[in-house]
Amino acid sequence: MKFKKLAIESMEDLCFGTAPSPVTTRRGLIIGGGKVYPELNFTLPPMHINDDTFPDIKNQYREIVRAALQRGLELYSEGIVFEFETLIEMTKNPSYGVDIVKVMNEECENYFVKHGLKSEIRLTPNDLREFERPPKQRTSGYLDTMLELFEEGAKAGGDLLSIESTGGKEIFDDALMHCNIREIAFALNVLGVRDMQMLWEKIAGIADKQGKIAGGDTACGFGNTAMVLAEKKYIPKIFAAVVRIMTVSRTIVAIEQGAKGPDKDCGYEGAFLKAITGTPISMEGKTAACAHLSPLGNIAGACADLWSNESVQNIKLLADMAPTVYFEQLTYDTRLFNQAVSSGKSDILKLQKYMVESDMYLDPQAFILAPENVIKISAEIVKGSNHLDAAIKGALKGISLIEDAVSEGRLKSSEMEDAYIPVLKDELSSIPVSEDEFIAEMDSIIDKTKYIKEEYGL
Amino acid sequence: MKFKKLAIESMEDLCFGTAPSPVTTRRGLIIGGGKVYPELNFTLPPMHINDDTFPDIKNQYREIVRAALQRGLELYSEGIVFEFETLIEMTKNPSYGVDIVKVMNEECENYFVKHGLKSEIRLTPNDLREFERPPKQRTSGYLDTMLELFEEGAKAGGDLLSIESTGGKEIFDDALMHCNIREIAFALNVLGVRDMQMLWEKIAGIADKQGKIAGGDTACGFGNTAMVLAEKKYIPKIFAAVVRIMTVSRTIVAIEQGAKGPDKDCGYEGAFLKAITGTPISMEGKTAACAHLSPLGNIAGACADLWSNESVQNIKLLADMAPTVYFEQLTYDTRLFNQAVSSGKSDILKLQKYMVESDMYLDPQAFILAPENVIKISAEIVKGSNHLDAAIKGALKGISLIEDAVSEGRLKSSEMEDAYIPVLKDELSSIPVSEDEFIAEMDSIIDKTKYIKEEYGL
Amino acid sequence: MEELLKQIAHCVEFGKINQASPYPPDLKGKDGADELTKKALDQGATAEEILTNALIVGMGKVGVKFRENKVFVPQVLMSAKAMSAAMAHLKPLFASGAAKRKGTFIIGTVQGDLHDIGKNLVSMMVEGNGYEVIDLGVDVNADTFLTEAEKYPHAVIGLSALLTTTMVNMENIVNALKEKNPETKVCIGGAPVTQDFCNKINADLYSPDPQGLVEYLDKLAS
Amino acid sequence: MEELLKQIAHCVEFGKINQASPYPPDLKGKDGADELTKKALDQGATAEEILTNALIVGMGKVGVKFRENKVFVPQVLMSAKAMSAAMAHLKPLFASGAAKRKGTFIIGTVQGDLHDIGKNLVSMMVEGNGYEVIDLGVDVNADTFLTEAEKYPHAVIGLSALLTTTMVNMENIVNALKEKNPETKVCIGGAPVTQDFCNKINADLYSPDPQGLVEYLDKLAS
Ligand code: B12
Ligand code: B12
Repeated sequence: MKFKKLAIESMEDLCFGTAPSPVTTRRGLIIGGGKVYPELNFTLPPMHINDDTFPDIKNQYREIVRAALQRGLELYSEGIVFEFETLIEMTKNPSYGVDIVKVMNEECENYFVKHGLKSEIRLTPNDLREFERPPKQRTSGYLDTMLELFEEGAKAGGDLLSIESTGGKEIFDDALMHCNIREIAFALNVLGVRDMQMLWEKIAGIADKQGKIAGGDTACGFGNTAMVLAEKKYIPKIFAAVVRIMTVSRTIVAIEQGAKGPDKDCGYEGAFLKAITGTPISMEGKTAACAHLSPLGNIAGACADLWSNESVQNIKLLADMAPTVYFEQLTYDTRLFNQAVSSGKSDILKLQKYMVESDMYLDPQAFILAPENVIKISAEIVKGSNHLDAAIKGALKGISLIEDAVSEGRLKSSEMEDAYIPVLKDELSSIPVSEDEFIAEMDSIIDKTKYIKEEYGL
Repeated sequence: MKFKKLAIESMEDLCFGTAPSPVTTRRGLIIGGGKVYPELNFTLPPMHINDDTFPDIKNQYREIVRAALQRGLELYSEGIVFEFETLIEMTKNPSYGVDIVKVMNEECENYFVKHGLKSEIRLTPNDLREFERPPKQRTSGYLDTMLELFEEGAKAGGDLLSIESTGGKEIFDDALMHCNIREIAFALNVLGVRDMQMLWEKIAGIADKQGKIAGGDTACGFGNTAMVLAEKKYIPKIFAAVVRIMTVSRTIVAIEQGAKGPDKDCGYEGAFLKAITGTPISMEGKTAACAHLSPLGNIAGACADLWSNESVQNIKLLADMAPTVYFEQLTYDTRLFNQAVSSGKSDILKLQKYMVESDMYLDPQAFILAPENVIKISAEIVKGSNHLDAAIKGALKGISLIEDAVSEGRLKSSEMEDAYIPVLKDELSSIPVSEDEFIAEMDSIIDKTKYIKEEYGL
Repeated sequence: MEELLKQIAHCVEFGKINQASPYPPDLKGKDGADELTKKALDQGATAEEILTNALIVGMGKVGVKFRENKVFVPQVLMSAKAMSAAMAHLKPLFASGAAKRKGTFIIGTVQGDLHDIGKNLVSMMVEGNGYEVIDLGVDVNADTFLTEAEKYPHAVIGLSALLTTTMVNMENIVNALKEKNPETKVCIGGAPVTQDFCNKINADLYSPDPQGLVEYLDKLAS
Repeated sequence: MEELLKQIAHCVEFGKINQASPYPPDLKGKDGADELTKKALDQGATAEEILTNALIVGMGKVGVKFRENKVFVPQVLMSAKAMSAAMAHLKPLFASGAAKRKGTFIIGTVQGDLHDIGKNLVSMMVEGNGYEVIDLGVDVNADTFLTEAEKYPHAVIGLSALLTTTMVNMENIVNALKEKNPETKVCIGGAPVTQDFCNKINADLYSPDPQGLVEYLDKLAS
């Protein structure tokens, strides 16, 4: 762990709109510089992706972006980030991905030149390596393909580079279904961390070379998978909350390797990253219900710098195409944030308080996201001697905060849920703090056909 | 005009969640009694409605309601209103409509009995009379069909009775496209008022007889049509704002005839009705973007007692079916409202201020909805000697408020827009205050093939 | 003559219907589209000439301004009225076959649907571009479309729908029309309609706005 | 014997795999599904009997608790493991034809798609209900489904997809399977899939959850 102390030490300073280290983009958006901007995400409706359909696909991306910019103009928008998260075919054939970035960028540029409307593209290639099982995290040819898309996509106008990297997922998924926190720690905080160290050095390198901004990662495939399963009542919510905390010392690696933010949406570890590193973050809450239901609708915005809808298909709603509709919703959300900003600090804290308190006592996953708890947990995380230790310290702190709140009757819970508290505590406390020791232990337990040690430099 | 003074005289008392005359429903929801509840609206995806498809349709309505109640339970919802706005076939064949109310009510009852979750159904038959052109507002057989649905639907579990009545629309639509404010006044404030007087006497009678609640009307087909056209830049926004104000003395007739509220969503005259009559109201803003874009996303909530999404098709989004997704969004919005409520009056006003100020200076339609302006305009409306006079007084006040704000540079506008200010003022001022005089004047102007005088008791 | 046609175009563009119309102020009291068209005919202009070189030109200009949000609909409607005033003089010539319109367009809102604001705008724009428009109104069933299509075998048909439960009626109507005459072109529009839906029901054109329709009609006509 | 089968069912219900398993505490040190199944066989129970009257009963109970949100997935997985331990003894008998399973179910996530959490749950539930499950994993193309379907001509096929861009691949797969053998039943599922889509591509069943699928399989099997 590179970060030894918090960039934001008091909960009063962990607010939406402002980050200690704001990021200025090519067209002049200052993310974390005082205002919250919408980050619009979208995907294709059910359809094939191939050479025949590609002209239509390109056109869909163009129209989505154009319509949002046009509506942005009508709503006096002050800035927009578009996330282009590629679908598999667009990464496998980077020229697809690059072409789409180009058309998106043309529209952004057009509205910037003609109307002064500032917008930027976050380019998020999907992590192809998981297509091979066991994945070859370092030696797979897919890695080169992904990096090619980063490089060429950056040249084409992708200004913020991000990824949802998946190192360790081959172990994580099963472990999650079994609520095996030990294997989860190994997957996230040993394998995930090592993979990100390798990967983010490369991404940050490309960003530097191309004069672009390395945005950040997210443990969506870990933390949000846990949340989605908890929403389905497949695993305990308390378990999902602990997994969330453990994603922090994984995702932070992007920043250790040079990412500057805004950290990616699709996960909620951003709040902790902001407290620890001071980088601006993208968060998603109620207005991402199109992509997944959650217990975090309001509280997720407590310290957001970008406010995202995660993803919505390009289909028609009664009013208009769904991305335009969600853009409008995000815009009104951010207007509310920014109205409080323009009224001053005490108003920011007021609005934040409503957002936080309306959710925090109804679900442990919301509870840990309350700024006071984010600060307390982050303070433990930075005490970790390594990423593994950091995760365990953070998780234990989180559990104890949850336990107190439950036992004081402040936080809603159930017997079925609470039964996991002692189990989790015991399990986590028994994980060796020494990474080497832990690696050796897991080496003897984990099925060798499932992952390739060497691909993580082990 | 029955109402001669305001039920709410100061802007500080015109707030979300609380109305001077709250409405208590069968299952114990108190609307306007302190909290804001979500009002979920939905409609079918593209499909035919006939005997073959009806079992599926019934099932869709059941599933929509069940899924929302289930999610409501998971989100600790304190109350839900479902609006069932019938599609034409369901009014033409009241048994369709009644059957749907039944299945919806079964689910509501089930969740109430098993889990104590309170929910209620607003039944809104659509106004069939417009199917005949010129419409026979009083003598049409359709009227009986509509009333049959009201009566049988109420018995089946429709507790709040509403309609979007359309008297005068046959004159209004054309007048709107021509921006002919004179004919609009005739359509809304003479014909519309007279039609509502006839219709709402009957609806309130049915509600009384069945022990149900007469909810209210909305001039959606007038005010929102104007807003949608203004959003498309087909007519000036200032014009649409004036039309909105003029809908107030039309829609208020429901309450004069015995409606108790909550006034229906799909229009924004509710804010004025609340100030004048004290009845609780349903409003829709950013979370109704699925149904129509608007310049009122946040400000619409300033004094809402129910918070609605207007309508969304039952189609699948990435997370879940669209009605479930919108229910979740509405729930988080209302959590925020209610968090402020539970922190006390000064917090209600704080949150309201953010909502109001984030929108009010960006569009004249938003501007007139700011509580201070609602009060000022309403105070003029109640001075009207009749509904027509009330509409004109209110409209002139609205224009003068807009004019001042524009000239002081507080309110965004444009030359093209502003050009309409003097024109509107002149036109409105020249309308005779005497209804008889105006009727005589219009009688000589308006094309007799378009409407039937006698059907309005003229 | 060229000057006269230009004046007519100007009257159409600014909605100067006739001598009595008060707008635009600088033409107050002067001749409008009505009088000038009569004059042009008297001076030997053909109906086609007036239609193509004056009326469509004027409507085209106001159409562009409308597309660029430089005027509101009421202004376009004034222009349409000025054009109608002029057309009143030309219609007998077209009717007698002495002159020809660009084509015929039959439009209606489909069965079960009463929304007509969009449809009316489409009518107006198509008419303003030199086509004869037959507006069947709202709540129009397949039979009525068939009957009208038989009367005007070369007409293009336009269907409008604003409800998700009525847009599905477009399919029957398209089928019925194409069965009778596979050559019939059917265009569809209205808020819930999409290109996908258009493909699915085998209609010939979907356009989100009147402009796209007019371009299509012009392509067919040329 | 009845008592023994009851005990096995109990072990499956509470995830008592074998003597060594620590859960549930009250059975600590006692025999688990593993040992008890062997014992039952030794005492002359048939494989079908054990499967139907013990294993499926135990899995059924935990399945109901899961559906009623009274247990989480890890508990169900423990039950599934206990069942597997028992099945290890029965499999040779089924393989030799000396005993018969309720049926065979082949499942995979379709080409281009790696989401398998949902698919894995489905596998587990189907297996727990007495079917042989052949799990082809993720990113499975039509050819692989065809090959496996040929190997098990009476098997029901299940397709899972979580992406809007891969669900469309289901159509090819259904077509390919049905072309080869029109009798093949194909079930589909996954978050973006709907009943409408199922109808459109001519699949035989859509179910939002494993329960619906199991009901369908049971109906086919009976
Ligand atoms: C105005 C309006 C009304 C008015 C209609 C007035 C009139 N004379 O048309 C009134 C109040 C009467 C009305 C009634 C109803 N309405 Co209505 N209405 C609207 C509203 C607010 C605006 C529609 C509009 O005029 N838009 C402006 C015009 C200019 O746009 P447009 O029609 O899309 O047309 C443009 C293009 O589409 C295109 N175009 C149109 N037609 C064609 C044709 C061709 C060939 C081409 C190429 C192009 C083309 O060009 C036009 C110009 O750019 C919409 C909301 C919305 N978001 O759209 C609801 C809406 C359409 N209505 C709705 C509903 C539910 C109804 C009712 C059933 C309500 C009820 N329960 O009573 C009734 C149904 C009446 C009926 N049988 O049709 C829903 C539809 C939901 C659904 N399931 O589909 C909507 C979406 C409102 C909502 N959000 O819930 N409505
Ligand atoms: C977990 C997850 C992942 C994990 C997958 C881990 C794994 N091993 O499965 C990871 C991180 C790897 C991942 C990757 C990606 N994902 Co993903 N992912 C999810 C997430 C969060 C949850 C899915 C899940 O497991 N649900 C829980 C299970 C239990 O539910 P289920 O799968 O629906 O299954 C149930 C039923 O559907 C049914 N069922 C399932 N299959 C079958 C089959 C039959 C026959 C029957 C009868 C029933 C049935 O029974 C199951 C049990 O009840 C969803 C979000 C969401 N809202 O669903 C996104 C989501 C599906 N992913 C998405 C995307 C975009 C991706 C990526 C492309 C992202 C990227 N750009 O990198 C990649 C694609 C990888 C690939 N090629 O497949 C999008 C899809 C958008 C789209 N266009 O369709 C979603 C919706 C997220 C979002 N909101 O944007 N993802």
